[in-house]
Amino acid sequence: MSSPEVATTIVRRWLALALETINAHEDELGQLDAAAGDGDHGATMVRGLRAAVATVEKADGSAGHLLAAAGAAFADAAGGASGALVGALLSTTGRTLADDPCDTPSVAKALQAGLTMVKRLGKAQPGDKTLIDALQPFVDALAAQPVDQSLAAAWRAALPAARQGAEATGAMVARRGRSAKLGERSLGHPDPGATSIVYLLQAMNDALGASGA
Amino acid sequence: MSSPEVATTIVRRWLALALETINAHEDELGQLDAAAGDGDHGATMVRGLRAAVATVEKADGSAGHLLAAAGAAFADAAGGASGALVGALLSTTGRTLADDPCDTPSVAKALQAGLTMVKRLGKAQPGDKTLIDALQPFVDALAAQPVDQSLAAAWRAALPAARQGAEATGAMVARRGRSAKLGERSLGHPDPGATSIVYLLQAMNDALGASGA
Amino acid sequence: MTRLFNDPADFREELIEGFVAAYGRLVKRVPNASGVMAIDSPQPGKVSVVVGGGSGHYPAFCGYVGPGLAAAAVMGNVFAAPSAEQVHRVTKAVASDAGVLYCYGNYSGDVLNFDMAELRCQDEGIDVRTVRVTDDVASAPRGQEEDRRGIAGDFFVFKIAGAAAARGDALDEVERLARKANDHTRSFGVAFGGCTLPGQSAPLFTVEPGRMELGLGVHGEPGIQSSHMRPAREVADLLLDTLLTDAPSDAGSTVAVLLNGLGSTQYEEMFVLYKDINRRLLAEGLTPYKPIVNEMVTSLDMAGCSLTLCWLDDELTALLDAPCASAAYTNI
Amino acid sequence: MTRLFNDPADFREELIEGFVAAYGRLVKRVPNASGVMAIDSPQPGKVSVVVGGGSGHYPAFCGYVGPGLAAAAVMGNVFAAPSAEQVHRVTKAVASDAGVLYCYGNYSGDVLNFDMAELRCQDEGIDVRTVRVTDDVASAPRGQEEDRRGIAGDFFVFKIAGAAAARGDALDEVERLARKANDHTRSFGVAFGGCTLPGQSAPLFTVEPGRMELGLGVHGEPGIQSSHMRPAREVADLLLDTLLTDAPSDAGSTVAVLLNGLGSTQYEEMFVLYKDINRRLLAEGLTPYKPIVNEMVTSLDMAGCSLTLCWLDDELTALLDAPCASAAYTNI
Ligand SMILES: Nc1ncnc2c1ncn2[C@@H]1O[C@H](COP(=O)(O)OP(=O)(O)O)[C@@H](O)[C@H]1O
Ligand SMILES: Nc1ncnc2c1ncn2[C@@H]1O[C@H](COP(=O)(O)OP(=O)(O)O)[C@@H](O)[C@H]1O
Ligand SMILES: [Mg+2]
Ligand SMILES: [Mg+2]
Ligand SMILES: [Mg+2]
Ligand SMILES: [Mg+2]
Repeated sequence: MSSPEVATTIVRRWLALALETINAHEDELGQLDAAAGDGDHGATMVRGLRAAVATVEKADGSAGHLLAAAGAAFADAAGGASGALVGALLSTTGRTLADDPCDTPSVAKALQAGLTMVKRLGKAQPGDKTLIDALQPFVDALAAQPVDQSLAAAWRAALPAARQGAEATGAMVARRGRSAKLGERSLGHPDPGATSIVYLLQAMNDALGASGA
Repeated sequence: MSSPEVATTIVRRWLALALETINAHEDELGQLDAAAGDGDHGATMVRGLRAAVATVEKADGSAGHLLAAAGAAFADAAGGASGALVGALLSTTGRTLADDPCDTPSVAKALQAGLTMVKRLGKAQPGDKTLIDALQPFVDALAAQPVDQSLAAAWRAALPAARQGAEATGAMVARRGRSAKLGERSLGHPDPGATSIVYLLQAMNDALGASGA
Repeated sequence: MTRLFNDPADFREELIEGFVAAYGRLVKRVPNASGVMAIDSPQPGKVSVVVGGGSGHYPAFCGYVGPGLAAAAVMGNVFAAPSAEQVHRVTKAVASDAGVLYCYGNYSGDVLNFDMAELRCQDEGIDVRTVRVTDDVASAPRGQEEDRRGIAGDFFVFKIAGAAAARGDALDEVERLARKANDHTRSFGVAFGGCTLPGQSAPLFTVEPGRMELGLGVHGEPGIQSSHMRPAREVADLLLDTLLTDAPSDAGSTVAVLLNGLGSTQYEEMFVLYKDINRRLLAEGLTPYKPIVNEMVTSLDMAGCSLTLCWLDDELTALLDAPCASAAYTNI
Repeated sequence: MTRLFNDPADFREELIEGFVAAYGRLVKRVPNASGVMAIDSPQPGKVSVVVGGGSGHYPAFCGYVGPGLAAAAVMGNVFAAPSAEQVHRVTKAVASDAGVLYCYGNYSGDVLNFDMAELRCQDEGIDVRTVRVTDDVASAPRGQEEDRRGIAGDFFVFKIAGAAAARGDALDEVERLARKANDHTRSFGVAFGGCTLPGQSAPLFTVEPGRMELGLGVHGEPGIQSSHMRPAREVADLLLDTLLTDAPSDAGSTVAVLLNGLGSTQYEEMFVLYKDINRRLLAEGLTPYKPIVNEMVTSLDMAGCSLTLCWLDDELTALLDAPCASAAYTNI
């Protein structure tokens, strides 16, 4: 990525696009959550992203700082499990990134830290039918990209791993979170949180693509 | 009517037939009541008649006494406006009849007393869209029958007046009872209480017809 | 819709049994009658307030029986007034030397049966008086207040009458205060969906989606007007516009407030609505006194709510504040 | 279905404002936070019990804030746990020198957010402990009690914790008693119909007419079994069979009982059901202690109910009996 200014622009554009996408899929996410949970996942994500967008509009600083601020705002406004976890993902990723250049290795490392925090907080493992099943494959795939590849290209290359991970949750039985109580009833529907992660990563892909970064 | 025994048989048969008819029309009566009232008229009448039937099955005495006992049981089990009024109609009619022979003049006189009590209690007048609009024309018509006519024949001759009276309530605006509060909304539906009265009088007609009295 | 029952014909009896089984620390069954009485009733020298009406309105009526509130409740079948026979039996069980006050919502069936019981009791030498609750402004125009039906205003009238009785006021005075409470109380309601009688599978009435009925009765008696659904703040204004136009002539500036849920309206919604009601009350220079947002007089599982204002003076305030205990309302 | 709102995005904020406007005699708003605190909190030397969770369950959670009960409630959006940030702010507002006990239903979102706030508070020197309510036997098998979710049992655990705190017990002791209350509490529920989130027009889930879902969660999480609708007496047996099989190992013979309505189940139906529950309890040699038949932890306008038993000993009974005042529950 060429410069800190471009990076902050991308963070802002990403969150705006993410809000747009999630907004458009709010009902779908709610219905996925209703299948075995409480149906509020779409509304929760929209609330969180609205607050994140509003925060980065007003905030200054590096991309890392914006992300950290967005994560705090997201967590507070969203509430619920996904508020805490997606919020922590953003905050930890942002804090780890801090003022580092937004190249592929730094971003991959920061996201790895974010993922670790999500696992520490939520105590879920891959295969538990949570957002981790989309996030972990993506983070692994991103880390496996050539270090000198542009972030945009690396991101695009890693995205299918997230999609496949989310899709695979449809065949899993929930072991964590609200829907874990009655595992079998969650079979057949992909996990709402994992689905959201794909939308978020897709929005970043679009933001990076548009920037040509 | 030939004998006191026949008369008590007819009262018992009447109540059994009345219960059968009202039972079959319970939903219809409920719906008529729901149009402007609270929808319970069918259930109320069924409750009252069940208790009345049970009472006369066990009770002894003249037709008048049976009717009086049936009225008290009806009022208590039915509750509501129709419980009080139909109960009072039966009780007062029965008490007035007492041990009198059940000929046309005595029965007409007793029913007249019952009607008067209903008007005293409920303070409704003809045209207020209540059961009085079926009852009063019937009582008047019965009183107008030749004194020496059999009760069965006189009853049959008076019945159309009740039917016409009940039908006419469809074009009336309620001024008494639960549906009076919002008069206009009651337009177009016949009064449930007046409709019940027709079923009761019809059942007596059938009871009298079967007895050949 | 009613799902939990055995034989619908036994509904009233089973509900009374269940109520007494649950709240035996406050009430007991009136022997051989469809009613419950407070464990401490009758009390020599104290008026007994007897309330009642059809079932389907819990906590009205049995939920308000207990020390400092009603001495007894006569319980009819769902939406049917109790018979005069039952009113009479319950009255006999709780009548004290100080007399009895009947308090109930003004419906034809209740009037008929309570009046018949009152006559019978008078004949037997029991001094019985009656104050009918007539708070629903939708049910008759101004100038015909005594023709109005009683809805959630029941609560304030029962509470004030019960407190006066518990304090030891004479029957004349308890009657006067109950009547005064009623004269100072106005309610108006909106409904969004119907209720279903036990044993029935279809609701008594329906409200079209996206619409609301104004002034609909607590038994589904039709409303005075139908309107499209509006935001909470407009519903608040609509309720208050109607009530304030109808304020009693001697209205002060302090009002007891009850925002009452009819059965399936969510508590959370009612608080959202109350926010706008409160704002408007303050804007009108009125002081809300100990507001209640709760289900106090329901209509089976009807969706909707009503707003009740009771204009207070010192005398009424003291009675509202008096302690009481009952299954549905405890005040300390 | 939710009909009364302005902007669904403001639902939580408006409901908090409305709640505080109505019950300002018992609670006040926590400044700059989504929560309410008791007017008498914090009290030096007394533990503050902080409850909370998503909205949509009124009276849980704000309805239980007041003297003798919870010191504060943190209020999330409908069905969403409050954020750690809000939990932290509310905790700061009510933390006394005696420490804080968090009490809430065991859901992933609540655990995450309360735990994060707890860590933050600990870092700031506030002694915070946590007791999660895990009463719903349908949500995990025996032996995995700590994985169960919390439903209507919240009420007993909050009441007992609040009473211990009000009495002046030290934090260790308040925590022990809350945990003991939870260990002695079991709930099981049935649902007949879904609930609708504000701003949505379709219910979160539906139950086929004539059927019921056993063990369905208070947020519509699927049940463990679906059955045809049965007479009340069979529903009573079904609830009790399940609960009694799961009785705590040290169960005595006195049980506090809560028959809890989820929102649109009629009170009358619940009393009919309670009649059969009471019969069965007595047949089992159990003594029901001050039963409650009411809406204590709802799920918007869901149709259904749950039965909670809390096996008592003298220690727990004394705390259950202690006086308290709150918008939803007053004990004298
Ligand atoms: N312990 C956990 N670890 C990881 N992800 C979790 C955990 N608990 C829940 N989630 C994720 O959160 C999603 C649900 O989010 P949401 O519906 O917004 O929250 P809630 O469960 O509080 O209603 C699930 O689909 C899952 O992906
Ligand atoms: N004051 C009255 N005088 C005469 N008839 C009345 C009066 N009030 C009600 N009714 C009759 O009672 C019928 C309603 O009966 P029902 O539904 O059983 O009682 P409730 O009105 O108590 O629900 C009305 O249709 C009407 O015929
Ligand atoms: Mg959810
Ligand atoms: Mg009726
Ligand atoms: Mg009726
Ligand atoms: Mg949630």
